[in-house]
Amino acid sequence: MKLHVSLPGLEMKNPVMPASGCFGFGKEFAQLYDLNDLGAIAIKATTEEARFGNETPRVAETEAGMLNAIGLQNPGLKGVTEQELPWLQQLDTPILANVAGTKMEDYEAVAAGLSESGMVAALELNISCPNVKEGGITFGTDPKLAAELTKRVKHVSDVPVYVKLSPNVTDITEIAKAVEHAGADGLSLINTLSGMKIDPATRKPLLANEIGGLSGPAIKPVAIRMIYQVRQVTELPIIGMGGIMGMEDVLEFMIAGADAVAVGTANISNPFACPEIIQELTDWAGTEPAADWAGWKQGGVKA
Amino acid sequence: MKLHVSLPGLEMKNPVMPASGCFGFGKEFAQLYDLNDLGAIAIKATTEEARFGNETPRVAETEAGMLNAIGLQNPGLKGVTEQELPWLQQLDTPILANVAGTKMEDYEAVAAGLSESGMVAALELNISCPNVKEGGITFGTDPKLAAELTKRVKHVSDVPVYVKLSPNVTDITEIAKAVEHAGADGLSLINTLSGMKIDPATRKPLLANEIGGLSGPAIKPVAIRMIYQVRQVTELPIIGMGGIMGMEDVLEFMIAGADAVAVGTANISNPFACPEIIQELTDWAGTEPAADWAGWKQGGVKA
Amino acid sequence: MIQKEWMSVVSIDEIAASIFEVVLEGDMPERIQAPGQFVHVKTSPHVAPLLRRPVSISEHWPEQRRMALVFRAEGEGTSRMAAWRAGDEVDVLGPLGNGFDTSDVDEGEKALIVGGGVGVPPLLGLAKQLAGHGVRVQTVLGFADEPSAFFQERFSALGDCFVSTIDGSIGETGFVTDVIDRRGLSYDAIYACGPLPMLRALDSSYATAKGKLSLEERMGCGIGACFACVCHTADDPDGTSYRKVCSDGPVFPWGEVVLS
Amino acid sequence: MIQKEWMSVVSIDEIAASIFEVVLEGDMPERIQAPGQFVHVKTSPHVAPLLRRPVSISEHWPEQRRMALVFRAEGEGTSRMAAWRAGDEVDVLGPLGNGFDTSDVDEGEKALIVGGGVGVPPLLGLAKQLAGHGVRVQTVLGFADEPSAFFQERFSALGDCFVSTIDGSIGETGFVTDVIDRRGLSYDAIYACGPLPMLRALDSSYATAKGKLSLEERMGCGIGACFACVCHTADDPDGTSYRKVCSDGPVFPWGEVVLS
Ligand SMILES: Cc1cc2nc3c(=O)[nH]c(=O)nc-3n(C[C@H](O)[C@H](O)[C@H](O)COP(=O)(O)OP(=O)(O)OC[C@H]3O[C@@H](n4cnc5c(N)ncnc54)[C@H](O)[C@@H]3O)c2cc1C
Ligand SMILES: Cc1cc2nc3c(=O)[nH]c(=O)nc-3n(C[C@H](O)[C@H](O)[C@H](O)COP(=O)(O)OP(=O)(O)OC[C@H]3O[C@@H](n4cnc5c(N)ncnc54)[C@H](O)[C@@H]3O)c2cc1C
Ligand SMILES: Cc1cc2nc3c(=O)[nH]c(=O)nc-3n(C[C@H](O)[C@H](O)[C@H](O)COP(=O)(O)O)c2cc1C
Ligand SMILES: Cc1cc2nc3c(=O)[nH]c(=O)nc-3n(C[C@H](O)[C@H](O)[C@H](O)COP(=O)(O)O)c2cc1C
Ligand code: FES
Ligand code: FES
Repeated sequence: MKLHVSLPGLEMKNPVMPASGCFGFGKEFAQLYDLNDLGAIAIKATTEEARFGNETPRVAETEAGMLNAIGLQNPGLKGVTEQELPWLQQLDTPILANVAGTKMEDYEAVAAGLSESGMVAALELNISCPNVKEGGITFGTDPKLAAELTKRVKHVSDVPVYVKLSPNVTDITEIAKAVEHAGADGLSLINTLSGMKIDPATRKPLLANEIGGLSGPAIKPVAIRMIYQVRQVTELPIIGMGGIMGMEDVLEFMIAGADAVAVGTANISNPFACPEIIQELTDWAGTEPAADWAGWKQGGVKA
Repeated sequence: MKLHVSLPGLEMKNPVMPASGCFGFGKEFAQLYDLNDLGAIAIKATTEEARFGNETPRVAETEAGMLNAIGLQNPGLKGVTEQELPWLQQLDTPILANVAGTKMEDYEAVAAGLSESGMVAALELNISCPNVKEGGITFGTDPKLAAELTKRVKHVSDVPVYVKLSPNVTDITEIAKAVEHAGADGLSLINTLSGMKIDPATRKPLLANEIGGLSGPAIKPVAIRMIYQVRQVTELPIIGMGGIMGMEDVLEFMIAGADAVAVGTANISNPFACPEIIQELTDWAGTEPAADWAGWKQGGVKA
Repeated sequence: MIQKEWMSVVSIDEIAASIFEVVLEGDMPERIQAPGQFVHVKTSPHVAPLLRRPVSISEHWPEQRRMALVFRAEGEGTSRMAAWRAGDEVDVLGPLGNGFDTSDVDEGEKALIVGGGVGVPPLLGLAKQLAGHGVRVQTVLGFADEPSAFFQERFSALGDCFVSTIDGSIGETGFVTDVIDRRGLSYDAIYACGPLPMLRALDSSYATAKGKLSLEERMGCGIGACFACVCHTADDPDGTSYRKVCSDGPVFPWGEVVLS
Repeated sequence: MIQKEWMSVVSIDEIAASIFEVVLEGDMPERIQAPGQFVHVKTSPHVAPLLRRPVSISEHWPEQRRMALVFRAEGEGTSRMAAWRAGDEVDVLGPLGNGFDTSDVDEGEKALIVGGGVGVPPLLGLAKQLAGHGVRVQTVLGFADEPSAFFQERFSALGDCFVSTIDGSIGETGFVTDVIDRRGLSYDAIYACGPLPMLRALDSSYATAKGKLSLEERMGCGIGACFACVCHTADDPDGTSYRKVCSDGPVFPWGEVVLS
């Protein structure tokens, strides 16, 4: 079976990409393995201005998961286009650039700047980051705002736009439909669940920001359910994520309705997670009679 | 320190009760230990008519959690009041009766019947069960419906009414405020997160019902976050639950803002979970200088 | 009386491909009432795997305070069990459920015992008990293939033992029902445990038989409280009739429950 | 070059109350560049504990392909590590970060090494290296109490070693700064590792010193990609200047980062 996946803007050798925020801008991982092995790379969120992010501690461990409240630390649009993206051009792997902001204008400015740079294959609109005090998440929980933002960003972008959905909503299909109608080229889900941990010894939250985003295997059942639900209301390509640790998880996401997957937290607990998963998938594909993912998925759960 | 907790309708020797659905109607556990050791008992949901529930498999294991889709199997109002509640009367432990239905009228009928029976100390309105095809969950995700249902049930009940909130919502504080204004005497949260698991080998969902409720340690960060948020918008007593496995978890919930806690999944993986936790708490209380929970909580996170 | 006990692992052996026999020591064996009862095993002292695993008691020796379990190491939990070592202390809940009631057959009568795969273990305890009561025991065991077959000798020591494998690598080729029919085995009661397709085939082929069968179902609590493991009854006037496999079963009278 | 390696546990010993020293063997020791580098340890082969634990390399012997870690068993992850046994294979990522650059002191000059609690281990490798370069090493070690104290002898073998404990159960009563002031210890450079309050006290008491200090911060990836472990720099014109403890540190020049 061929692992290749073709999504708007993203010609992927295999359906596996690192998830935004868990891979920086790739340089650290380039010391560890060949980034050309990846299907694509979702880089860390870019905001208009450079951000320091939240105070530390920014991460905490939970049962089979972790909380993070990095707070969108990044060098800003200028820093990303001047210091990060040029280096990534040497790769033969499409770059999915994650776009964040607090106002619609911020998103527009970042999307326009990244699109104009000619160095990214597609944009991923992060309307779902739970770790910034204002903005961000509201766009992800209100279908009207999500749609308007999508429309405005589409307007200024020459590359395809994926909208990254928040799981912290009553009905994810509503948001999915809203952004589809607004012109999104694809969806990615799920971002982190909003969570908190308190240390009984100190009686204080473990994160300086108190609340953070829960990721990792703990949230996989929520991710699978949401992708399964969203798959039933839209034909848009879906990049699925949330707790992927190994090949079996990738298959589970593909059956649920994903067209490609992103691996987040697994990179943090094992920096070789992506190439290990891709190797497993390659071995599996060697024994799988279907010609491609589309054929293989016909045997699975019906949307 | 005294472990005693006094909530509307519930005079509890300690803040620990088994959570609804994870303890049946108590009889099985009565073979294992003295149910008078418990702070209270939340019994399995009662519906107006007897229900068989969903087909099996009804449970699946996930990372640090489990999915269930029991589907509210129960002997119905008549069965519960005639076969289950009389036996529980011998206990010196308050009974919190979980009420479920698909229409407002069902809830009213069950609440009225249980209240009139004189055998329950309080009601817990289950507006959040994700495992029945119609009704149930919609009440838990729409503040207006939740408020109306609360009002109607309050109207027919002589005992205090706790409303059990669903975590599958965009803003849990909105629902909390709505049911508070409608007259709820207390809140209990969280119910299970809606989730799904697919077996890559069979390419089918593990649960016959496809989607089920995720519980256990995996969801604790979401529960803590929601209780912390709800604590900031209401003075109502909160029964906190979601992933409690040991004493440290109880303390974490109390600091986050709970006034008592319910232990669900832990009973399933260890039927002695409640008495073990209560013993740990008792030992801890012996070394804790504060006079009571109120005093102890002053040292914790501020709501 | 159900208890939760830290039992010690006396020995653990791989008796067939991925099939392990573990002998445990503690107070629990004294409380076992009948073959076919099971235990609910916490496979690790840590949070995960969260759920216990139901495993039948294959044999027990109350005087030595010992009992044996035989399991296939497959998923997360049973793989942890396969890593147990002699001397480990393991968390076991039991004895659970109702085992085989053998009052269907009297001394001198013939019992047909039919087991498939990891349904075979509890039948060993049953066969020993029946043989002890002077019942004539015939056994038909079905396995996938030779490497995964086990216990043929132990059953042969108690009476005729026929083996079938799907690939014919040992014994007769085909399913257990093929063996029973081909050999025209007669019996006064049947006792069966194994995969659902096997039980269904037996149930439909020998619908009027006397006997008992033991069911598997996904479980939560294992003690009858969570309603994870229910099955429909054959006689169900209003659609709400049910049995809990964990506490009403896992052994049921032939024909009582729906094998769906 | 950072590698992820299954290293084998050569030995593990409890050298003080809940303080364990583990010796690991593999290829990694050959790649260690400086004392103060650390490794990021997967404490269990299972999913949980999910995050790796950062632990300093206390000593290494490249010729024997060995290195040592010393850790306090406290939470979930370090308790798993304490249960490691000789012969186990464990998943280690490293060597990580930048260690102690000792160019601040020359042969014959005096280095003051100050360690507190589990900040002490990486300083042993440092002290050995300094002593090897002919630097005069004085050490001040702070511990909570006698049972949790360790490595006094190993440091004494390299130069003067003073110990302080909070309860005075061994050594001098009080904090490390009390010892330094009371004894009027002089130095050409300070090297410190320990709890934040200790580092802050040193930083404010000896603000103009030359030297290096090693920081701790909650970590995610350990390789510089996730931005979990950042700290502010002392010189920060627009509020966005930062260092990553895992990849820029954990050792920083005296005064470079804000100890908040
Ligand atoms: C009453 C009873 C007695 C049993 N006796 C034996 C025995 O003696 N030997 C033996 O090898 N097996 C026995 N089984 C089956 C055994 O319980 C499963 O093989 C085992 O639970 C699978 O666990 P795992 O960790 O390998 O799989 P996982 O896939 O990790 O299990 C995930 C979840 O599914 C459940 N599950 C998976 N397969 C089954 C199954 N077939 N039946 C019930 N639950 C399942 C697990 O208990 C767990 O909750 C028995 C089952 C029941 C209900
Ligand atoms: C660069 C560096 C080097 C270190 N070297 C040593 C050493 O040589 N010996 C030693 O005993 N300890 C050392 N530590 C501290 C050690 O990492 C923590 O004690 C350990 O992570 C705690 O894990 P746990 O499983 O006991 O606690 P848990 O409470 O289970 O840990 C939960 C999470 O918090 C993190 N965490 C908890 N405490 C700390 C801490 N003090 N610093 C950083 N993260 C923490 C854990 O890594 C984990 O992610 C070092 C820390 C850093 C950053
Ligand atoms: C440390 C960390 C940082 C993250 N930063 C971002 C980010 O900048 N933008 C974004 O869209 N998602 C971010 N995420 C979310 C992930 O991309 C992913 O959606 C989520 O973690 C679920 O996948 P996982 O369980 O595989 O980690 C971050 C997650 C983590 C753990
Ligand atoms: C098997 C099972 C059955 C449940 N049945 C009910 C129910 O009938 N009514 C209800 O309000 N909640 C029910 N719940 C939800 C629990 O009461 C609890 O809110 C939830 O599981 C979170 O707590 P936990 O993580 O401690 O299990 C059920 C949970 C489980 C696991
Ligand atoms: S497993 Fe809980 S009732 Fe049977
Ligand atoms: S721990 Fe990830 S950047 Fe330092």
